[in-house]
Amino acid sequence: MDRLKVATIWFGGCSGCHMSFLDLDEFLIDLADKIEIVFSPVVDAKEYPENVDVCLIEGALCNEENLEWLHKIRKRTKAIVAFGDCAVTGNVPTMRNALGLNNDVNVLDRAYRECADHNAGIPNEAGIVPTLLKRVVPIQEAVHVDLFLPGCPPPADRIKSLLVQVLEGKSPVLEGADLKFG
Amino acid sequence: MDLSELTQIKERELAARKKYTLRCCMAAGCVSSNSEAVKQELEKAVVEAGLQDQVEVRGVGCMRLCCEGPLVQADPSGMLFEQVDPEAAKSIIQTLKGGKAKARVGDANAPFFKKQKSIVLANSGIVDPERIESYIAADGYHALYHVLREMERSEVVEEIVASGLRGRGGAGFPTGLKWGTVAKSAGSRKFVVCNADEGDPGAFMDRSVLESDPHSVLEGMAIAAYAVGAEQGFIYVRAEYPLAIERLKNAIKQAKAKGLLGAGIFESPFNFTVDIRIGAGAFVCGEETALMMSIEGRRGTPRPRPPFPAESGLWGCPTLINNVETFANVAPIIRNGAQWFAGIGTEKSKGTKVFALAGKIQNTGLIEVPMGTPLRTIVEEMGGGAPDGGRIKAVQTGGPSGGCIPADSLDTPVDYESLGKLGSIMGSGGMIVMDQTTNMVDVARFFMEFCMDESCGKCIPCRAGTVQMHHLLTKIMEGKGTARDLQKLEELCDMVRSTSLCGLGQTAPNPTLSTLRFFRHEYEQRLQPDTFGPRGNGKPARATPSA
Amino acid sequence: MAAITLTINDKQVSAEDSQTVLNVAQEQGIPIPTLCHLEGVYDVGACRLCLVEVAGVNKLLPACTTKAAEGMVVRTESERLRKYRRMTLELLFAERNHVCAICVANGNCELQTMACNQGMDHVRYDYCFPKWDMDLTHERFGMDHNRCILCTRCVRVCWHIEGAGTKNVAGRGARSHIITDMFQPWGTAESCTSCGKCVMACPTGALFERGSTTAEMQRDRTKLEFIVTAREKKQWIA
Amino acid sequence: MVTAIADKRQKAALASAQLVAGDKRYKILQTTMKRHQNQSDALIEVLHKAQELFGYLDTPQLRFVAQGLRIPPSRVYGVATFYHFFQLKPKGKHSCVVCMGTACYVKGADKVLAGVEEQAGIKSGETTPDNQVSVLTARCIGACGIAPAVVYDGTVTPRQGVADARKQIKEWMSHGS
Repeated sequence: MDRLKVATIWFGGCSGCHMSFLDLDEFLIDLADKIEIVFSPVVDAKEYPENVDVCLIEGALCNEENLEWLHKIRKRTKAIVAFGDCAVTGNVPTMRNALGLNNDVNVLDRAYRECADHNAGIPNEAGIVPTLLKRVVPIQEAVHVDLFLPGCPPPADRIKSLLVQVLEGKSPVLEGADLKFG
Repeated sequence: MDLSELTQIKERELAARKKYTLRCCMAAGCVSSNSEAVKQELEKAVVEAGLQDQVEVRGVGCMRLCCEGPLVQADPSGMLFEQVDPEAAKSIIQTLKGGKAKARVGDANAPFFKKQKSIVLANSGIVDPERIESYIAADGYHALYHVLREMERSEVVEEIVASGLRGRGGAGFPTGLKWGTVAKSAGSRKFVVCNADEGDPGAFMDRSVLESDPHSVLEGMAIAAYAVGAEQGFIYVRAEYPLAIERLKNAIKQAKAKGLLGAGIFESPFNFTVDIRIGAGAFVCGEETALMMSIEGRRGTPRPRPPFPAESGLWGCPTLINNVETFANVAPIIRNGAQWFAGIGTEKSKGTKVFALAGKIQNTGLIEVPMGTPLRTIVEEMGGGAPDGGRIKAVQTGGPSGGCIPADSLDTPVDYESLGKLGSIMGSGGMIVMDQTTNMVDVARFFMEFCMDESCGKCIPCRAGTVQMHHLLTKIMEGKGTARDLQKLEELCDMVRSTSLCGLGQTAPNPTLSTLRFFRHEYEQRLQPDTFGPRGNGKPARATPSA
Repeated sequence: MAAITLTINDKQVSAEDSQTVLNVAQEQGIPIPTLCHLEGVYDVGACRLCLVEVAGVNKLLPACTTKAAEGMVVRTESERLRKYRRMTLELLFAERNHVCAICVANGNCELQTMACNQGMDHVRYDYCFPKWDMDLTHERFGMDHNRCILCTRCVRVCWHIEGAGTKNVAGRGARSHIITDMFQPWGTAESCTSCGKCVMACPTGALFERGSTTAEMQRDRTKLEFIVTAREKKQWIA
Repeated sequence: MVTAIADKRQKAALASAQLVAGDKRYKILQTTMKRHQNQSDALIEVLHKAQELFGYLDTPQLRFVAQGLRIPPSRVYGVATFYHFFQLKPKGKHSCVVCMGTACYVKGADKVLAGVEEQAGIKSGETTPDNQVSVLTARCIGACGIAPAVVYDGTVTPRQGVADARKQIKEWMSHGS
């Protein structure tokens, strides 16, 4: 039997959710028999393949590149999981939104000019440094999301609980201790 | 004051009437078109023509056809002058002697006037609102005398019950039932409150009544106070109505001076004083519990009912709250009897209703018609249809709590039940006509913005729900919405309606729901295709393995 | 005071006629969600989470301000109520900036807990991302308006229990906000007695003790309960 | 603690007395409060009076009222900000209130407002930097029969088009310079 094709991606976030995924420890070995990681920061693939079964998306939508990827992923993936608080609610990355209409400019100024010790200047290279979105938003504001796994990060056992249900062919339901923000 | 004095005032007033009267509209609409100068010029012209003994120039309340103001009408000929310029005064005086006026002569027999039936507005445009004698000459305060000296409290309540009068503020609660509850509520202190916080955009009936016939409201309140056992009344009126406030203050002063307010009215043991409380610009204060908070000097936030004001209202005392038009109906009912009133209107909606006709319609102004009059009669015959060859598309009633009635339902009789069935409400009486150029999504967005701005912020569904609904409506209006947004909007409408604390939130979705019901295609035309990609089935597992 | 019998979720329960439906349900161990109710201060019926269905009444009624009555048939859970409760919570999360991950109250927050209990796994509405400030001028306490849900518990304890009246609501609608005295920095509010009751009462991380960091803020409600019991029952024992 | 509170009260009373001595308008405000027996219910009436006297409400006035009616300052501020009618900032020399009621709206009040805002260079609720003109909106002034209506310096003016409104604003602004 084919293994389940699983992808993970990291948008605007701290990678903590991926770390938590790695905290699955020995369960990762069980998983290796059942799933194939076809695209992820932890594997080498450069292009997002077609016909992916599940994609775990960490992070909020912060820039044009995130958005482009997200639409590509949506087209090539059966089920998208908003993986962690940043993907589900926007979380910490959205805090720049409260800086007002020009927050995308302001936040860069603050980071690369005001706080720079030397070489102050905003990195800018067309086609290489993606433009920031006017507003950071959770991923469900742009595409259909099939499953939500909140938490900052979601602890390994909650990730496991979700994956087990997925592998059993169920529509995962997160309840009680499995559902918590923050 | 006793009956003989009252009769004397009336007779003296009638005896002083001159051969000709020129009634000059001094309600806010005409005042803003310079009717004060018209009146002054008319008075001057009378003196110049040496006709002081024959002609009286009388400032009166609203003469209804506001769009053609300033209005002047001559008695006994009934000739109506429209858009009168102060310079035309002299020529108008000359018409009394057969001359030709340099002002437009209107048709006083037009359906706009002839189809009206006046109870509440009977004195409007006839009596001088600034002189109590003028009101007394029109049988004013006679009902109060009758009630205080010849009726038991319970009889008064029974009379109102028998008349079938229902609240004119919007919901149409039976007035007699309310009075009965307050009358029965235990408490040594009770209050009567007149709700004159007419906040619905597009409604100006209450303003006109207060400006045109303030004493009828005072008399109605006094009768109500006697019936329920209250000695103190409040009129809560909007600060936006300075002329109405001024006339009310003046009316209260005159009534006090004549002993028609105060202690031992008509030599009975009944005392009644009325104070004016001026609102400060909060639509939500039209809601009765919020209004009471405001009278108590607090933030106008509503509280859950029960307890109803009839049991626990101002300062915890039983309180009767009725709207201006409701009180204005009281004295005529007492004067003419409950049966007379019950004979007008439909089975469940008795009497007449005053509407403020505005928007895309030829004749804008005030009309009073029997309950059950078809909308078509009002907007087409009386209102004269849409101007500039336009086509009527919908009629909005009930303001931000009401709905839009589409043109194909114009044969609906105007009564509480029929409007309710169409997803609208009678409301306080604003009636805004819309033509084919009106965008219904924009109308819904306009009302939602109103409710969002006017939400007091106390309960979550109204405070945050109106913000989200407004956001969704704006999105759809701008062509950025999708079918998902429309679905979210409808869900929110249902939720906000069912869970909000007060009437403002509970009815805030009405304009949206009603435009969705009758003009859904206008929403759907604006929707964008969904770019959200395929919706997964939430079952990514081996049930659907990849090839 | 008379004994009455009513039915809550098909269970016959007895109560006193002065009790509210919420009160009776809590005594019976039947949970009804609420965010604005606080034991010891008057109820305002503002959060609308405690709405219940009562047979014969076509409107939903707030359990916190509805008096229990003889023969009343109450339902505290239904498909419809769950749907509305979840929507109410989503509206709250979208209204201001609630970032659980960096909140002092993370793990001890009534809003966070209720969202999970009501199965809210995400918010369907667009977030508003308003700009709200934080007031850190008081030497002991802080207020972060981003986390405020306007339940007015702080306003009520400040007036009803402490009698100071330092806090109140200013503005209206979505721009409503909690103020101290004349909308001045909390640290300069003359009427504040620094009693901290508002901090104890806050359901979220909006009011906190300075110096506490993420997930450290725990609230001691027993102090409030103690004062209320002492006042109402004249029992001065903790 | 008790002495601290007494101290605060004394200080507040002293501040109020100074205001009354220094400004006749405070004296009138004080009389208004007395006429209402210094009852807290009269708060809105008193604020109306204060705004009539001063043109707007500022913190010293609000504190004075709180002291006079013996209610917490937070409540006075809460009430003053709840009602649209109360202005916490000084208004311009001239005011232009565009009615945004339904009848005016369907007859193009939104366009009138946009024209006024553009002409004055400010948004509704604001005052021009030279303090000449304040632009405001109203939630229906009940002049629906003569829509769209605009109130210029307190005078209701019927059937206003964009050009009429712009002209008035232009005139006011040119007088200021």
